[in-house]
Amino acid sequence: MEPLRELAKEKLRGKKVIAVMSAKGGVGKSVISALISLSLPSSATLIDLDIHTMGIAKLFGIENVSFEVSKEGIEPAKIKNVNLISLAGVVRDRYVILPGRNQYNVMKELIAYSNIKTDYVVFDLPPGLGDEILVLEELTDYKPIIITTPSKVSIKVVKYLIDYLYEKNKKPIMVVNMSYFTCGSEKVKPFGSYEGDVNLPIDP
Amino acid sequence: MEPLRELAKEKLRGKKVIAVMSAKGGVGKSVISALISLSLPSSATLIDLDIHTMGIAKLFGIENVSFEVSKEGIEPAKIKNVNLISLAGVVRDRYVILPGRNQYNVMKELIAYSNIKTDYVVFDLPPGLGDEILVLEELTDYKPIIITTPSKVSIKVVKYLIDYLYEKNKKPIMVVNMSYFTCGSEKVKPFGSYEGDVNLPIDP
Amino acid sequence: MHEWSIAYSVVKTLTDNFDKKVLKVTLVLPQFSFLDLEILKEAFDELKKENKVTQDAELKIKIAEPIFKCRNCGKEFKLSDVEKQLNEVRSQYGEEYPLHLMPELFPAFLKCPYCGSHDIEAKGQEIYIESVEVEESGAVTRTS
Amino acid sequence: MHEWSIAYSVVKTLTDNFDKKVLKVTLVLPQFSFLDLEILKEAFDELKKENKVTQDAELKIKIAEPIFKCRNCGKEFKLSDVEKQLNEVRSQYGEEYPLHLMPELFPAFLKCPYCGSHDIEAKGQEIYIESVEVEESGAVTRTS
Ligand SMILES: Nc1ncnc2c1ncn2[C@@H]1O[C@H](COP(=O)(O)OP(=O)(O)O)[C@@H](O)[C@H]1O
Ligand SMILES: Nc1ncnc2c1ncn2[C@@H]1O[C@H](COP(=O)(O)OP(=O)(O)O)[C@@H](O)[C@H]1O
Ligand SMILES: [Mg+2]
Ligand SMILES: [Mg+2]
Ligand SMILES: [Mg+2]
Ligand SMILES: [Mg+2]
Ligand code: NI
Ligand code: NI
Ligand SMILES: [Zn+2]
Ligand SMILES: [Zn+2]
Repeated sequence: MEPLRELAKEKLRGKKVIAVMSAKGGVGKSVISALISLSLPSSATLIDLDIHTMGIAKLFGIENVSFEVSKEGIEPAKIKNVNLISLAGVVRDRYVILPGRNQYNVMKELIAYSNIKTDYVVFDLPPGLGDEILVLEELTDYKPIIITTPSKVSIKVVKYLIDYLYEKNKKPIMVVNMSYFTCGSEKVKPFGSYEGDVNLPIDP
Repeated sequence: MEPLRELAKEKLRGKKVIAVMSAKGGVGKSVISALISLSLPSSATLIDLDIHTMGIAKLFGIENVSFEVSKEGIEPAKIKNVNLISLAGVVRDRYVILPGRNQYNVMKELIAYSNIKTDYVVFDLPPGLGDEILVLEELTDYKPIIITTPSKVSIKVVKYLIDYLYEKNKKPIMVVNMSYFTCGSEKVKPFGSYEGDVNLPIDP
Repeated sequence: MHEWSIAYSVVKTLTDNFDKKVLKVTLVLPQFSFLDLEILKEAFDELKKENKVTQDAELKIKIAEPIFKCRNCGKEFKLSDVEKQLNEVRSQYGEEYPLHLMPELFPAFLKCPYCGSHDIEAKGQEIYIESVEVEESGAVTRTS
Repeated sequence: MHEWSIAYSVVKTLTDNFDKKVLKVTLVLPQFSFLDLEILKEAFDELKKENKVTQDAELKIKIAEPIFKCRNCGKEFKLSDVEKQLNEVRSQYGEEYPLHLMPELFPAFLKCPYCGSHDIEAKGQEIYIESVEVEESGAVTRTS
């Protein structure tokens, strides 16, 4: 029996869990997870699963702040309605090089030891098709939000993720980020054209 | 003794090995590795280590082509002076979900079983700070080229990689991609400003 | 402090998996997380009271010594071989230092003492319940 | 065809690591890569001729049967339990199919027969040299 796994499951039980994902990097997953969390109707716990870049902590400017640890676990940093959990709160601002075989357990530990009190939990995922997806699917039933840009490569890569989720009977919401920028009165589309459930401009 | 590891080392022995890297995703690693390979003075083997996105195969439009396997291993696809090796040549156009603990060995197998004949070998790395870096550093002495965009998050993330390489006594070449785009006669910098060894515009 | 979370996870795992009274539970812990066993036991003894399955359970703790292996040079080493490195991390971060809270981060903080590689493995450094003894007509041991 | 690469890697590993004549080498192979052992032996017997260390070496092959374990549901299973899945992959890709060439890709192509998860492990499915016998005054066995 693995008590940590039970604990991680328990932390997410009965919550509304959203996973912001995209097998492609640099499409705006972190920016958009932050925006989604900030715009939810009640408090949300935002958990940064990108353990190498810890981008969420950087977006909120707390990459060098140690989180408190209480009887209930790692205490999130509070920004408006967002309770933020990041590995940065444990290791601060330093590189985390990690063999693949350790990644699953680090993500599991981060979830298991966090104090998650809110109804909404938003996960910001790293790029790739690896343990971040497997760990989430083993711990909870999440709602996927897939981010892509209009670029051909990104769309093809995201297709893999959609195929995979389809196999798992999950229907994602599609967000197309960096669709266009405004140059004078024109909409310029440097990365190509593609329609999603939501289309966002460059520099929102 | 691990014969596959010996084989992978042997394949890279005496070669000029360049690793195009950045812990951050979507900064242009794949596009730039392709451009670097195409512009080298002699033939180059370009090996796509991003086993989840297989972006290089997509850039060259061969994501659904099976590579031949000869007595000397997986035969690269030839495009001008570039000999291209990608997992796409083995699995074709389908998702590759993979637990972290398998990633190192898949990359090692890809290198060990490829027919590498050229003097130059260029590796396109996935984002992150994981097995892709460890496997390369265990197999060969590579020259790092780090790609970043001018965005704050990307620069901070790339700093981790620089710190890590510094510990390993490696001095990278810095490339700043998507520095600016030209709107009329102005240089617009949507992602901020940062000077590297090389600065590239948006849409090169 | 997260010893309370670990104690809670053990109580929760027991109540979820057993109906009969648990008499004894053996928990295996990684050595280099340097968990505070007194806090852990105190927390367990506090939390176990809340239900019948665990209220009389005794917590037995085993510390698993890591055997590290470097994937770069192939050499094996022990915790004592990286003690200096470990102490530096502890003094830099204080009590709730990263490997205390998240032992699986060890390759990010420790290097092979022979070749300097971070590509190191450690066998058996996960927290797990080794065995559980429940009350039956006679006492029965279940291992998982 | 990449059996030639494997044969080459064994010859190379032996010549790099031994000075004395190798009499016998035992190679362990993963089962589900379905390597062609005749080609492998033929390739080895061809390539070993090129140097003194290996020219009289006999290649002994052991096939390691995988025991799969699912990290999602915890169940164990055998190759025969996923045979149908495996045959589908083989018929889709033909001779040089992905798990033949790169056995470590198995979680991408196989699913747990109980819960459908791709998060599966398989012990002992790496290619390795189990033992080497070299010529001494008397024959000496080295294991690595
Ligand atoms: N709509 C947008 N317009 C301009 N810049 C954006 C937009 N969305 C994201 N970015 C920038 O793009 C970069 C990548 O975004 P990020 O959220 O870190 O991507 P990911 O998490 O997918 O890797 C960051 O520098 C971010 O500030
Ligand atoms: N200088 C540039 N101008 C415009 N688009 C670019 C530029 N460099 C890269 N891109 C686009 O940005 C996206 C990410 O590039 P890619 O090479 O796939 O990044 P990475 O390999 O780092 O993830 C792709 O759609 C690519 O076409
Ligand atoms: Mg991100
Ligand atoms: Mg990953
Ligand atoms: Mg890429
Ligand atoms: Mg990775
Ligand atoms: Ni603690
Ligand atoms: Ni073959
Ligand atoms: Zn070492
Ligand atoms: Zn299963």
